[in-house]
Amino acid sequence: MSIDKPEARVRPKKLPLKQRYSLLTRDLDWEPNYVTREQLYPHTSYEGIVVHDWDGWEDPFRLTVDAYHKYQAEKDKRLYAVLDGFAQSQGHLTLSDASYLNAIKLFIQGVTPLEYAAHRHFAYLARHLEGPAPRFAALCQSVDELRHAQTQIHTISNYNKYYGGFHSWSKMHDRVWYLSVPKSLFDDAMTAGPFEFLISISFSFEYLLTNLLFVPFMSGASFNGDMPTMSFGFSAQSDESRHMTLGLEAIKFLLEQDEANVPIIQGWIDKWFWRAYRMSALVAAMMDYMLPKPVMSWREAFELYFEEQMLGGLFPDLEFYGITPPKHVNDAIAEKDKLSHETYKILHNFSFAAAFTTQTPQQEHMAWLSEQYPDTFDRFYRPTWEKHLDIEAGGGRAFFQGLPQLCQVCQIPMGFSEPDDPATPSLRTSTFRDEVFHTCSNGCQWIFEREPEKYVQAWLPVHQIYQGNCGGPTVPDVLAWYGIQEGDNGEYKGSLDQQSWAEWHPTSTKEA
Amino acid sequence: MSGTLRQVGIDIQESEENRALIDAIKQDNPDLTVRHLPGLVKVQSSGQIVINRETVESHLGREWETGEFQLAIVSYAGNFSEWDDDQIIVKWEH
Amino acid sequence: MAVKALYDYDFPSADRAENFGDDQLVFVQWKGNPFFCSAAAFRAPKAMPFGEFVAAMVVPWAGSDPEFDLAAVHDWRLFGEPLTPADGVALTELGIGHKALISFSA
Amino acid sequence: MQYELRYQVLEPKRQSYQNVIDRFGDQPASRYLEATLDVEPRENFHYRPTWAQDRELYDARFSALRLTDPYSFTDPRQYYYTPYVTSRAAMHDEFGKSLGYLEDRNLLARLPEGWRAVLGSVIVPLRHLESGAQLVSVAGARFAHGTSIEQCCTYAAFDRIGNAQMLSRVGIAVGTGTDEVLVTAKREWLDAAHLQPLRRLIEEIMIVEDWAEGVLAVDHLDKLVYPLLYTALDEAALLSGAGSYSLIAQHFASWFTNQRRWLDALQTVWQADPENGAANTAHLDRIATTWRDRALEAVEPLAVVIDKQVPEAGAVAALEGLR
Repeated sequence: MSIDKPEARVRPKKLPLKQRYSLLTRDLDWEPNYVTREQLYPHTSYEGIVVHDWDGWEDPFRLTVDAYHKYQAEKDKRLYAVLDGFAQSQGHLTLSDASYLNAIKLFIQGVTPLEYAAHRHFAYLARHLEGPAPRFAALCQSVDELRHAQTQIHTISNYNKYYGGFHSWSKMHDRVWYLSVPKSLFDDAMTAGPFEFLISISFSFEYLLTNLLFVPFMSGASFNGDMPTMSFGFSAQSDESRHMTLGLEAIKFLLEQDEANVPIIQGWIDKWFWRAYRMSALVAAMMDYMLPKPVMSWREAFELYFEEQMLGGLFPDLEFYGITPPKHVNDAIAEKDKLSHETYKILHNFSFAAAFTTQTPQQEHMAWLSEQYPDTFDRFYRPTWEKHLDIEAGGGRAFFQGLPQLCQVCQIPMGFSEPDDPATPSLRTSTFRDEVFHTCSNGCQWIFEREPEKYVQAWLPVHQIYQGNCGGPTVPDVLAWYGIQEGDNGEYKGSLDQQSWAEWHPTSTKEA
Repeated sequence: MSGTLRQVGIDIQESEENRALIDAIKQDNPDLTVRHLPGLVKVQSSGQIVINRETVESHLGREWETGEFQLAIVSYAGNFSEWDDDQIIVKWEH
Repeated sequence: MAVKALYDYDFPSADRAENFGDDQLVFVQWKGNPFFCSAAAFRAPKAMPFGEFVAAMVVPWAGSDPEFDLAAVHDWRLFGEPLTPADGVALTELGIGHKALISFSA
Repeated sequence: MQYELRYQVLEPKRQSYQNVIDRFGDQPASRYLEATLDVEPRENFHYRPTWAQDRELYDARFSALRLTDPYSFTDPRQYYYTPYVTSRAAMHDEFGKSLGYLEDRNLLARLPEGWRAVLGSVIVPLRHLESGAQLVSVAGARFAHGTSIEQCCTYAAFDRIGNAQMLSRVGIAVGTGTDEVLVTAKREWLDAAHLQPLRRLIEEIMIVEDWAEGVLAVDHLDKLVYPLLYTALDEAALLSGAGSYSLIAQHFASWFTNQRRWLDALQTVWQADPENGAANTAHLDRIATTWRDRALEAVEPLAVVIDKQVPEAGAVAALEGLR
């Protein structure tokens, strides 16, 4: 083309957004013919999922790399301004109470490593999924998850300077008993094939339960004066809405591809709902017991974010594909009045071996709990807390003098009750290759029996201690191996954090 | 369940900037319920929620790209059935 | 259902009996007492007499509840079935094997 | 009152996380270090991967190149997420401005015929090469051992798709806002003789099991492609009335400079490793022997096409200088 008289400033035609996005993403892919598809994508066949047309994948966000960098840089600019301001003004002194930070300790030890794990394994999807569109969405999510891990590390870095329990989060995630709960969940997902990982994390975790897990956490942070955590949380959640979209698109795409996929996916939904729900027990305990100023009860959050939005909204949508609500969902519903109490009791019993502290709820807190849980709290849980208060009034503090029995699947101490009966512990046993395996619930037992070859491998912290693999035979040996430092563990009242807090707030009245 | 009027919802971070966005959503979705939680605003509606670029711009007093919605959103329940240069729609599909 | 994998997916149990040598794991539950969130786990010699097991392991654990009274302990059960313990008899001879769950009331 | 206390400096109980303190003593640490060191899990994995026999979820054996301590390597750019996206936001912003300038004046469509052909048949098809390189880098994001290394691979993977998108936008601009040039370029990527050695090479690199070997194989290719097309050709463009190409090429050249920083540093650390240094050096030599000549064979036909279209470009000679 040669132009004698150049027309200056011709506005070129503009491609429609959708077409332009497609050219910039999926059109980059090509059909290889110097190597085979099987050589290039060796991991997409063995799970039994059938995909006929990878191009059926839609990405409503249509985020290109330049837009990604622009928006994300802006988000981080805002976030780090909050972090810097908070640190410079010694903002930690304006928290509701130092005991609030126990929730954040649990967060960096238990959740931040999951963000990191998600980062690594979405990179696996970005390598191994065959379709260019889901690969790109997975790549974006991989980078986002790295962001989440890092912004959390940076947010909490400031608290780490002044309070215990934050300092060795990474090592602790690999070693400490209660952290094997989240770790084993992600290990389970990552060791599965790419499609199961996609359904477990993108759908069951990110779409089904993320709201329940994160939004109340962040509102709690806001309510207790923790602006940095609220800021990183909401900032991360803005990425999360893209991830939720990936999860929803993933499930619809796979269900639309082939009818043979439906029962496989139903099985994964059944498994992963329960797996993720069980882990959310830690969040339930945090919401109801660890926030000095509670913002919303577990029960209320469960009803709002899970029953109303997911069971009421999402599942009727999935019914179209022949998908039914998760197999053990009624057990979860039946537990909503019990979960937080039973879980916090576990943490309270065992915080001598944890990198956070616990305390028995005081009367005012119990009044709130009985208001939130009129059917269960006074009848089943208050008497035990009263007993603890009596012991403490006499100068004692009762911990569990030993180690607990753990669930083979979720790895939480077996402290849950039968769905319909708070007075009876829920204990299930299965036998596989002449060995007994204990599980805490119908859901965990079902998961075990579905894939016993997988769960027999579990690194159960209690059993590992007894095998001599955790630093030595005594509690101090194990705590040293965990990386727990003086003042990290035990009872909050009288702890180093509480002493520092009192010293930094000399006129504030001390809670008994 | 056959109802097309199931609830959809969007959680938006509470901030000066987002106030105009929320006002725009209110204007375009008359049935909207708005709930304030610490740090965030939860909007819910039966059937669907529509966000129009033009309405947001009129409340914001400047140009606004629908992509910027990603800076505001915390979470949602529903499905992005439409997200183009002019409009975002959240609703259930089936 | 076997685990779907790219190879024959078969691994030994992490807690198989042989990993504990002459010992084994035993779980003990105090029924009806919510003061303890869960059953306790112990590592005990297979040949340990039941009475010694109770005295050396169960009592120090259960005793952290001020209401514990050894004399009141009754209704021993093994996996929910009635168990008639005899202080001098080894755990395994009572049928209490690796990872057995026993319970009592008090 | 706590009021006064807020104006008093509280003595921190520790300056950083314990793992950082263990390495450098109790002193304030950079955000890069806190966000990078020892983040990857090390032990007590619960289950074995269903997709890899005899491997743990994180395992040094995913590559033959190993470090005694993975954190003996740190990124000289000190990129954690925020500086990374901030730097790339600026890069894409500048690229967008350059491209916008060219688009507004329709300058790419009005390049001399030969240069237009070079763009359409050599430069724009490389968006597929970048896409392939992305697949290779992202394997490192998953399988590299140690956060400091995988983090670099992660950003490199994202950069690659960014580069592919920049090239695609160039293609759209050359096609005056249409997809015509992209369509032709893709057809050539699939069929044209001068691109087949390159496509064969990247496809074969994409299936290399050892993630590090894959990344290095791409690097042997990059070390020819980038200096040739975005530096040597840039100069030729300036001298032969194709300044518009120079405006584009500069962004790719500066990206390559940035990419070299971590990759060169990593190779130095691999070779210097106290335990694995000798074995690493032998592996690096073998990798170079395997892939360098093939890279040259794959790039030569591009240089020939360039010289045919723009005889004054001197691409073949420039490539000769790069061997």
